[in-house]
Amino acid sequence: MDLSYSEENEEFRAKLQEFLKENWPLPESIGDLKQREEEFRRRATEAGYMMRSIPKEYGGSEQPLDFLKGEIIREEIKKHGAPTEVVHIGTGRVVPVLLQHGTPEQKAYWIPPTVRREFMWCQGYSEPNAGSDLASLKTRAELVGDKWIINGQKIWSSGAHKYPFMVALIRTEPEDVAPRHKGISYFLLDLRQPGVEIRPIKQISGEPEFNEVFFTNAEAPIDAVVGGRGNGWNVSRMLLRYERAAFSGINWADHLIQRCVRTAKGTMRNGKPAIEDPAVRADIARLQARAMAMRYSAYRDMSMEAVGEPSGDYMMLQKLYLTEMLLKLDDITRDLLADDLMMMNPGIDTDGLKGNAKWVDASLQSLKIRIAGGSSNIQRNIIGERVLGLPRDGVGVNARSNREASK
Amino acid sequence: MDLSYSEENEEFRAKLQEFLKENWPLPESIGDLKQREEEFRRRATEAGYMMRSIPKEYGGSEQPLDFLKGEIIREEIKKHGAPTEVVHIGTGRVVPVLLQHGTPEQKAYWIPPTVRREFMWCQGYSEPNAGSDLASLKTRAELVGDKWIINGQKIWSSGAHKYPFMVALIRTEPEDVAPRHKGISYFLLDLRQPGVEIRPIKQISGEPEFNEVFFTNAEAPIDAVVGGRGNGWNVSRMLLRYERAAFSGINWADHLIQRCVRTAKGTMRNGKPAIEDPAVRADIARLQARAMAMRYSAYRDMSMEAVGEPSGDYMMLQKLYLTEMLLKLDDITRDLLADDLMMMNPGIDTDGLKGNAKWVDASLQSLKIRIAGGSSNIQRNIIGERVLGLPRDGVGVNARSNREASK
Amino acid sequence: MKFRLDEDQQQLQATIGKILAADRIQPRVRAVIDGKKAWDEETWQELVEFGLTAIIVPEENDGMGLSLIELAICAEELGRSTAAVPFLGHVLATIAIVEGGSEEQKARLLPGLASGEVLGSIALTEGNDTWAPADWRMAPEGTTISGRKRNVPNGDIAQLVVVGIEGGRLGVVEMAKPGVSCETFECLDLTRPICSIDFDKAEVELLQNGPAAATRVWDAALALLSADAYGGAWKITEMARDYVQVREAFGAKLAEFQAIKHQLANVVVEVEPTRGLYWFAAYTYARMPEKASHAVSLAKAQTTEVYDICARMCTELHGGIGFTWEFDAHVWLKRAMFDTAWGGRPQRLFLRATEFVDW
Amino acid sequence: MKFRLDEDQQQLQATIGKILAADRIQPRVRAVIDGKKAWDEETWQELVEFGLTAIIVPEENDGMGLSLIELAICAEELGRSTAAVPFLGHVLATIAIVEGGSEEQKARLLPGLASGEVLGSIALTEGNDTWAPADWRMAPEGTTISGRKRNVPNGDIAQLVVVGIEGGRLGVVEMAKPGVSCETFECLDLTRPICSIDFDKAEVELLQNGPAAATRVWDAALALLSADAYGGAWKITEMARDYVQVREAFGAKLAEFQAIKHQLANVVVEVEPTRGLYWFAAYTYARMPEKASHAVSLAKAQTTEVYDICARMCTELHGGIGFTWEFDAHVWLKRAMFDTAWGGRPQRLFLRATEFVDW
Repeated sequence: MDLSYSEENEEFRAKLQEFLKENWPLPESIGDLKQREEEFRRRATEAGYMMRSIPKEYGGSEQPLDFLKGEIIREEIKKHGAPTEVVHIGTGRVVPVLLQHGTPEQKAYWIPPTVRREFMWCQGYSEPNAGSDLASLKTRAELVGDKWIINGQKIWSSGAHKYPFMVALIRTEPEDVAPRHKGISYFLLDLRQPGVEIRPIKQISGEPEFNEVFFTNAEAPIDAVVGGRGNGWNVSRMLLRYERAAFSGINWADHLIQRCVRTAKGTMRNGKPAIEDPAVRADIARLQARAMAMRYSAYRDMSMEAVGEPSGDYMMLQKLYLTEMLLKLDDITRDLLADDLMMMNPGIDTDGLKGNAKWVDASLQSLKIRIAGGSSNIQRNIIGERVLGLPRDGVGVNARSNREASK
Repeated sequence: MDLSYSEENEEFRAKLQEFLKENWPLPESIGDLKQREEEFRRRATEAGYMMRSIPKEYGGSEQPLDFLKGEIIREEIKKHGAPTEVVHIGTGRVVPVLLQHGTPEQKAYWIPPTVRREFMWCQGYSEPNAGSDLASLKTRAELVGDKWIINGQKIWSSGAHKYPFMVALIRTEPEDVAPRHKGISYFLLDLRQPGVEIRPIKQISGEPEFNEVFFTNAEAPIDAVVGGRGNGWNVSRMLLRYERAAFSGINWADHLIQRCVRTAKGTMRNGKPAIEDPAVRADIARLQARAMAMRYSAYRDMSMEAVGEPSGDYMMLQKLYLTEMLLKLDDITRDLLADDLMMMNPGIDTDGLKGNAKWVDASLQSLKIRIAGGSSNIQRNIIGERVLGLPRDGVGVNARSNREASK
Repeated sequence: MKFRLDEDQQQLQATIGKILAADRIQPRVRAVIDGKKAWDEETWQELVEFGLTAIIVPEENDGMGLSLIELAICAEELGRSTAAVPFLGHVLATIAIVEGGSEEQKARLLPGLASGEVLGSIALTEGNDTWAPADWRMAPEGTTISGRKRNVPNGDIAQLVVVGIEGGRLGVVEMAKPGVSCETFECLDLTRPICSIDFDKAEVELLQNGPAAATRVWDAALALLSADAYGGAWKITEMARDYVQVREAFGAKLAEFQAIKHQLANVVVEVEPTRGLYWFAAYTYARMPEKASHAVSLAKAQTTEVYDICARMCTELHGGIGFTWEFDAHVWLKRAMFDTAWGGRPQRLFLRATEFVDW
Repeated sequence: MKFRLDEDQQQLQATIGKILAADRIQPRVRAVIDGKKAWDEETWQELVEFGLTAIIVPEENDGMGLSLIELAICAEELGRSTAAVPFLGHVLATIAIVEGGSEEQKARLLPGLASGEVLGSIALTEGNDTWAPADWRMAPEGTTISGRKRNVPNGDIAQLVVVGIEGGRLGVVEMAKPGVSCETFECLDLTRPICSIDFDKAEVELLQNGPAAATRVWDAALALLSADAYGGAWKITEMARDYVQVREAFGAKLAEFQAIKHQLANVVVEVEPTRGLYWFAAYTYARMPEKASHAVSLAKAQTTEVYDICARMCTELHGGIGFTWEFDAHVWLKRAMFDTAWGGRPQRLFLRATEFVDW
């Protein structure tokens, strides 16, 4: 075991610090803030600090996978106050899939503008009757001549109201193909066409984020499918291994704990800051233990993977573990908020200002986390089956196929 | 709504107080303590304060069901320090079943000695492969001439090592009778015979309480079956409505909370009694809220039942609700116990004496409560199905019979 | 002992239940949620006509002379329906005057509140969990008060507000008088919007019977919120129960999955017993006042915490649809969050309850 | 950065795992549980021969000169096997001398402990959660001490005991000397029996390096108990996993019931991440001592609390059999309860962790 940074890593850090000193802030002559930020990101990519997993020919910096360097970059950029790499579905999901499964033409066409954030992406997986059970999706694409004609409806597409491109799972083969998920293909779609109608869905926080997307004879070129017809299930389930994925949840948890401490410092209880209450302190320490467990479990997994050792099942559990932690955090912050829980933006009221503004929203969002990306019950099924080797569900289609298989 | 005692009730209480004053303590001339206690119980029964639901001809006092009077009796006897009615399986389960389903001969034979506690009872329901799933039990009785010949094995019989009689569920009809529970009969057995072997099972607390009971051509007279052949399932599931049933759990909860308060008073933390710690106080108050919810939910049910109103589903939930409360109590007391948790009897060590002796045992017993008498998962199934009207399980025999029914 | 609703009370609950039937009320709640109306005046008028505002007012002051038990039964139905009406503030202002007013004050102020002609509200906390009368710092100067009160329910439409004053006293302020201004916010629970009221040398009329009445008002609030929580919790549980029997995934109804069934069973196990608890809270307030502060504190803390957990679980059981504005689950969820916060957070009230025990 | 076991450590774990294989150890544990033996001397001898007691001892004192990381790996395997050996007290006594002894003291005392010739134990708490060096009240008079120490693991068979003394100092007492007596109790965890030791003017040798060493000993205890908890928790989870795949009810394997599957999944979600936590705790102790007290406190509190919940759930999943003495589940359950209590209850340690943050 060795958690210290190697000499090479310390040199990497020193060079990065130098780069940051030289390149941020940039002179105002370069343009407005946004332009300066973009220029910084361009330089950071060129220097190998951003877009690290993307080949140079497609606009990335093509660096070997190194989660520790990823952490160093995050730490130093944050410390320096420079613009961070923008994480979006394009670079986070579409590009890795294209790199692994795309044709050279597909890569050349889609990746560079996605890296430059000229192509921005939303996701079209769920349908009104296919939420957790994606294999039952019904949106269809039929090949007519050299075009796909698409009909159906997607739902819960975050950002479809502002992003022009969608990565979607669509049924291209007959519905009686068994198993059911075999008939699905992985599509890259341009939503800017008459056959596509987008209706925003307001969230319970009052903000729009989700959308319904209706396809009525929408079109896509024949090469809109990545990874081959009927192979969409496998393509979309590709394990994403890029430096930031494992730690984004953990870093977020650490950040929230720090914010919770600040709120507890700013909240008076019986004439004393709440952070001095032993019960509050112990509660926050409980969160810290969980964040620590997450971080070092992830380090362990990554370290073992790096040398080809079987790394265990931690990554499969992290989402549920994080979800539980956020629930406990919510309990603590709501008790600290007290009256302020009743306002969407308590920070507005100067009397109540104690950095609370985002906790009410966080409390509502914590529900979304439990639902989105596979509900907690689905996660528990997966853990029961894959980690513990327990039998598949005895109810529903899986049960039926199990029963048929055992006949 | 009226929680006050009526005038009649207050008169009842006054008469009871007078009775207690006259009859306890009894003069030593009557005999040793045990004899005096028995004499007191005999007199209390005669006066209508004990064995209230049992007809006079069988040794009871034959009083109308009145849960409020039941509470008054409990309160006053406790206040006076007199001997309480002994609750046991005989009067609690066997006698009510006999009163409803027994023949006149069965009643006359079994009830009076059971009321006098000359016949003491254990229960033989579970089998090694029929725990939660009682309908699958395999112990068989065959009628040979005018005798039942019994073969099989029962398990988890509390007290079988000291009580001579067993109330048992035994299969008397062919196993392919459908539904499966139709072939089961309700037996009253005398265990004092060569065909019965009893092996005690030690609990995890180290105490014996359970037993395995093996039947090898054991015998029972033809009239050992109560309620008719194949009707045992219904007989055993008869709703028990006697005055103490609803409140024993609630009174126990109140008692435990009081004991928890005493422990918190006797436990020093940072030089102060733990009961002065706001977090400890609030935690115990949470228990109190639950105990209060239980008490007044039961009062509501009883009051509505008394006038024939549909009383809701509370009684079906109480066991799980109580179980959850005991878990929370366990969390609190274990934190108070601190080091003393490591000794089975911390009270022995005079340094550690703070009335803790029973909490370690209680902590172990709280597990038994979750398992015994139908596991919590079975309770949840029942609540889901009967209270919420959700469909029956999609797995196992119920699923199979559902599927067959829907064909 | 009869711990049940008598025939009059059953009748009352049935009638209120009819006024507040989901098919009548939900479209009106939706109009408020979507910002088409500020509040549900139509339903309020129906409730006023039925006599909701007169229940707790003594007969000699043109009221029905009933107790908090009857009012709590109505609060349960309001919680169930999520009706966007100014019930909470109005009845608490009324109770403040019933409990705290002199005969003359009662005779003058109560008839208007009983008839619904005057809309009242209540201003207790000064922020940061200062719901207890002992925490109020707003002091009168002569016959005026100055300062800010927070979390006043429907304060923007009230004509009269009862204000908690230093030393646990209560005072009546007419909102239309000079020196009173109301600041509104983006509220979490849009069916019960709260606002802050600023007083700048505003004229105040002190109620005769101070601190004891103030505690009674707080206690009444806790009992009524308990009832609201029970009503809301059962309703959203029913919604989830119905949904899981219709919605399918993996070729089966959600309800056929044991995990779903058990999650709902766990909810019911927590929710059902809180009815006895809120009944007892209202009962002690009405009939055993010496036990009220203890009982209402435990009841409010417990029922609202359960409502919150229940609303979250039931929202989650609806999947993605539960997280949309268009679907109604969030209306209950946010009322649950309001119920936990208004009048004191659960942890505070569990602790308050221990002031009345001999530990 | 490499947060993995190197080849030597993997080898160590595998070898210890073989010595402690369930089919070898369980019958021996059973003999102790059933009172046929006081403790498992056979396994202890095998472990001593393997070198377990030498791991943490510096090479110059006839030890292996390895770190707490290696010792914690062994503790995980001991926790997994529930072996009834006097590991905890012995290695903590050893660590106390490693950390606190002068060169002369180390040279004199450590070889016997490293070879296992001398059995040591540790006496910290004086009862009622006084595990912290600052809480110790036992004061020396000249070269003797008097008073009672509690919860000394295997104190009845130890020859040497390191005692925590007022001011956070540590002293060595030979159990055979006059003025030392040991009281045994009916213990919850029969694999690690504890006793009280009474000192009556018993001769004590103070270790040179006091308070800092005392904190190190406490921290080492917390890290080792974390490892024990992780090992035990995974093992009982595996037992439950195997049981539900065999046991049938209602015509199906228990594992086919989704509620059962999810209960086990919830257990795994809690247990698996505590491995990274105990690794980090042991790592900080060995390599980043300035972070150790914080990390070991969080790790001990969290892993043992999880172990306890896990052991309860897994025992419950076994149904009635899980509640019998003959079935082994309770051995893990009681070790879990011991792990939560020894060295400080979770709530106390979560609070201790906050002494080392800037909140």
